[in-house]
Amino acid sequence: MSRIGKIWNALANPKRIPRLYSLILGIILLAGFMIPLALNDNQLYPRPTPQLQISEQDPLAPYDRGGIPLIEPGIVKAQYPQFSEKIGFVTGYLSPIAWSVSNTTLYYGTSIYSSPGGLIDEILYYTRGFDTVLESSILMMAFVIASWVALNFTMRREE
Amino acid sequence: MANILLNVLIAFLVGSILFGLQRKIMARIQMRPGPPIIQHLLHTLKFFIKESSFPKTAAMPFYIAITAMLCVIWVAAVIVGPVTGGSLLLIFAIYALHKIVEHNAGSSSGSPYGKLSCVRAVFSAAAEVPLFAVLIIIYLKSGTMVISNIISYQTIHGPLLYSIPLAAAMFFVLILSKAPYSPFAITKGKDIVSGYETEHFGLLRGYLMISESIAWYMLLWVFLTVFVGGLSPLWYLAGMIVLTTITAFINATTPILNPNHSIMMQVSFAVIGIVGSIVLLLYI
Amino acid sequence: MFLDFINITTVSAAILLIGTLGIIALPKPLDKVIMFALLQSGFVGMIVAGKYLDVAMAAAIFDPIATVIFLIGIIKINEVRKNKETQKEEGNLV
Amino acid sequence: MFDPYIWFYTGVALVILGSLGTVFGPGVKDPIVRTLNTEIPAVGVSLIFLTYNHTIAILTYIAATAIITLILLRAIVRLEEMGAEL
Amino acid sequence: MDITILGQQLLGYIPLGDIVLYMAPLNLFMFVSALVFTTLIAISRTETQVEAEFGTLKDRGVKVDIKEFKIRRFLAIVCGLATAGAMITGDLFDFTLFVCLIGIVNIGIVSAVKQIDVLNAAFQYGLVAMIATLPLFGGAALILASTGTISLLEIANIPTTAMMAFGSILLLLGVAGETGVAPFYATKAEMFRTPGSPFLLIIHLSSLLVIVRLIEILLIINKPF
Amino acid sequence: MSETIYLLYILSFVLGSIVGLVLSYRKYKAPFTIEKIDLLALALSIIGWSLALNSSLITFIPYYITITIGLFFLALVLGMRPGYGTKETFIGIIIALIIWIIRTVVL
Amino acid sequence: MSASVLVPSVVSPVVVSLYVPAIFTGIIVGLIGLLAISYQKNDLSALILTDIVGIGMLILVAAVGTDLAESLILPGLVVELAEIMAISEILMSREMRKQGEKMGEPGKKVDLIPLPMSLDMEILTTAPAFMAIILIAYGAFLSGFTGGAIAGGGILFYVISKKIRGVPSGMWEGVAGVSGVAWCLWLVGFIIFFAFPDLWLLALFLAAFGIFIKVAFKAGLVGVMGREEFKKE
Repeated sequence: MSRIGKIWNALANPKRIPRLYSLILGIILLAGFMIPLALNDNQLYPRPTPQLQISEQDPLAPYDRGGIPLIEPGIVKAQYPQFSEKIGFVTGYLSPIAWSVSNTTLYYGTSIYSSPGGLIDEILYYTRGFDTVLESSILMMAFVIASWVALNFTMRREE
Repeated sequence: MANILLNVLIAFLVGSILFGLQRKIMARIQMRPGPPIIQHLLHTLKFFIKESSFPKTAAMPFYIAITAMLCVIWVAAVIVGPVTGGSLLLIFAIYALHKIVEHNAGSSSGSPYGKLSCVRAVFSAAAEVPLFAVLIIIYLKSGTMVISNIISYQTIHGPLLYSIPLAAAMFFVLILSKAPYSPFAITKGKDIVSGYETEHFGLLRGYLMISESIAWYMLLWVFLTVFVGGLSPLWYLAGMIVLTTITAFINATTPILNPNHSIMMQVSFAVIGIVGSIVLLLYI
Repeated sequence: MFLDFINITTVSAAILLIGTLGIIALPKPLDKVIMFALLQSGFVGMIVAGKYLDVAMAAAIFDPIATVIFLIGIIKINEVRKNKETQKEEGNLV
Repeated sequence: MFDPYIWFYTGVALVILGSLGTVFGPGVKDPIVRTLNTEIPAVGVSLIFLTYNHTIAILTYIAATAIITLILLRAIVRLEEMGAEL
Repeated sequence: MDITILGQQLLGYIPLGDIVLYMAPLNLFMFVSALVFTTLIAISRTETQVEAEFGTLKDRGVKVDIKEFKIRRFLAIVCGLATAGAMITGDLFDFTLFVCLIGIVNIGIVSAVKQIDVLNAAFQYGLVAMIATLPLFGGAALILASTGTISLLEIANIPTTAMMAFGSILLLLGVAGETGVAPFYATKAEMFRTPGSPFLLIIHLSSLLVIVRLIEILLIINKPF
Repeated sequence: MSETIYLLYILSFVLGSIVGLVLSYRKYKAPFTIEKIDLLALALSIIGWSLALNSSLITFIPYYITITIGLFFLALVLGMRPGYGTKETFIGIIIALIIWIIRTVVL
Repeated sequence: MSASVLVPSVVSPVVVSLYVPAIFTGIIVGLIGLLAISYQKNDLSALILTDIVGIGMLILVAAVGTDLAESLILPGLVVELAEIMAISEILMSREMRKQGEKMGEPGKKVDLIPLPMSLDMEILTTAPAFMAIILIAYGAFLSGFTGGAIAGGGILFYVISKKIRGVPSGMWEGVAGVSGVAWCLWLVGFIIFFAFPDLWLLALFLAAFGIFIKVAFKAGLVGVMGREEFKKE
């Protein structure tokens, strides 16, 4: 009993907790090798085979999802299209700079689609916009914490 | 509305009397005469005519609101449970809130005893794991989370007490940990005066005691409903008296444990219970 | 043919692996930074093989930045350690 | 169709070798060496992103790695400066 | 969408694109109580801890100073809102993000204090929270891979596979790590020794409510029949 | 409806206990010493327990009223100050049980 | 190009065939990191090793290989970055307090050895402005998270290599304030998206540039933090 008591007491030491946690997690991850894992190919927002678009010399590769800017929406397989009235319009939109870039070079698809409009914006700001609110809130909170600690405690100050 | 009021009143009165009964039985086991059964109820009522005073160090609106919250959530539990037969998960959510309120009633006063009780309450949050395990096991067995459906499941298949006895045992440990003077009642151990209630006087203490009585009644009610099935009120009363008597026997004969040990003991019970229940579910 | 295997992808892969082994095996931080540059160049080569020029560009710009950050850190930490050594020696002399 | 497999398995090799290096490699007692070693799995994971054509993720990850490195180095230098015993 | 989740009739839903916030009685109850507590915190003062001094018969009051009070109240309110959000979200990934936000804010609430032991506990808790991102997002990703969706309303109709069960176990561990429940509670209990009761409430509140909500999610993912 | 009745029972029990406590403090000044049986309490206890357990014997009053009255009386004795009323309660229970057995088993 | 090439109805078989190896890699990496942490005594090393664990998580998410997976990687990345930042600060704060207590002044600041920055690297005198301009311009073109991270990297690099010592607190507050305003802009963008879908273009630009400014400035402030000095007024 006293030995169990000692173990119980040791478990209450904060320094041991991350170690214990990672050990338990590691053991459970091992189960992943025994479970049949397979990718269900019927996914939301599927994308073409890797390198397919770029080898077909598509200037918008690898994020081309069709559509004509401001006229016709692109093709997007979202979960609830009925809740997103303008679905695909964001995907089909190219900002003027992006448009001119796409006409001059074949290999700048990533940049074109990172600039306003495009698939990632569709997902990040429209169909799954709430996620973006959260993730940038996480960043902001972490920054608030870090900068508060830094300004008040850890940074050297010249009074 | 009248129904709710009725049930709340019943819960309060029966809970108080059960607490009194528990004290009486414990006293008799320890060869003392003990207070009358009605004592706990009188105690509660007494606080409503005492003067209320507030410590200077308290965190102000919070300190008062927290007692009201405790009352409100247990009234809500009565509404979910006996009145409407709603979701079991909801009752457990209420129980989780109860833990939080209990812990912050302690810390908001600024008293060192309350603080210790608060830290211990956080410790004992670890003991809520069996609670959630119980929920999952019940769901796996009966396939529903709604109390009225669980009752009808039991009328067909017999009480769950026989098919998942380990889950019932885990739940009983939880009930035990809520009983005053139990080996797991570290938040209200006499080494920290009255735990989280130390700095609550008058009206506030009255509210705390009312909600504790309702909580005790509700816990027993949930145990009887979920593991034995729908009973007539008389049988509920009998079951509650039996459970209270058992806890009284345990409490009277065991010492209070050290906080770490109390938690780890509960967690160990939980591990045995969970593993055992899963084995039982798989092979029987 | 054997030569068929020599294209930008395989060469970059080879550079990457050499860089990896170098970073792991060499114990001195400054040597590691040099091997890190090798690793980065292999990485840029890989992206170029994928024909994503803009990504390669960004990677190429961030490569020196990461290196400089490492250099600053290493120089600073060396200085700190040296200072400590001298302080200790002074303490011994006193 | 051959390239993605090379990227992928190079990435896998880099990630695994790199993390092993970070954990057991020579001289990892020195935190700065350990931080340098974490760059290898970072490159490996970028290659895995490249296989799946997650190019925007690569761009972000490259930038984020630089920032993470800076943060870690700042912590290492500060702690060393203080002479902290961890 | 006329759906019952775990025998509860849906009272309504708020669609934000693919992320649908849904309100069943359980979710609504927890949402409201999280908001009530948040309001309480926003309007409360902090308590003064009284400690006995060594050597004399005097007492010493330990207070939260105003700068610390402001930042901690801000973080506590954010934590309360995040908890409220986690209660009604109908999207698995959204839930994990809320949990992450709660985790980081919890660390922040205690990081502003000055006791070394508390800081140590906060750091260790932070380590656990960081490690926990692996099972948290990994579990969600495994569920996404095996079902092709991360909307709980859809997952409720998909029969359970071993992979989903594995994913949900990882999810459980992830949430346990992020919110610091048993048996990883020790880091948290240490943090509770610092003054500032209303802010500590939210740490505890968020973890317990999130666990209840997680149980609901686990039951939605793993169907026994 | 049935819940109202149970509330009634509980209330009468509580009231009985309180009244019993107050009266017994008036009556006995010394704590826990008297060994002899209090005849009044004995009578009340027997009446109370018999009424509570055998309400169906009295047909001209609704059963819940008899039980309520019975509970009030038995609580009066049960709720007396510590040390008093125990023996009386036991005798009351035994007599009531005997009546109950005669009523249900024998007849 | 045909629509089926642009957006297929199912995930491509290449991705499906790579799924199991990818997941195994993720799990192995996670395992290595976790087991290393579990016997690691040094807190700082444990912090660095969590980076490896995070990489395992990224692989698990990326292996799904859809657009959704990619947009889920970004939060993962951000969370990692954010938590490392906050936790390393706490670690430093803890150690400083420990040192202060050792010197017998509980709660007071440690007197650190003043360190001259003796960095005479060529790259730090000529390159920063140029590189920062390129990165900020490119980041502005990209916008969004990615652009923010890239431009932020540029600002960070510029700030860290500047010669002036001691960052005035006014600048800090100013930059933080601008990023707060950007955050509001971007939230307004979201609300427009859901409330008035017809104005999606406006919403798109608000959201994209709001988040760009925010992320970029935050990352730039990390650079300020890296300079270690702070001039309090």
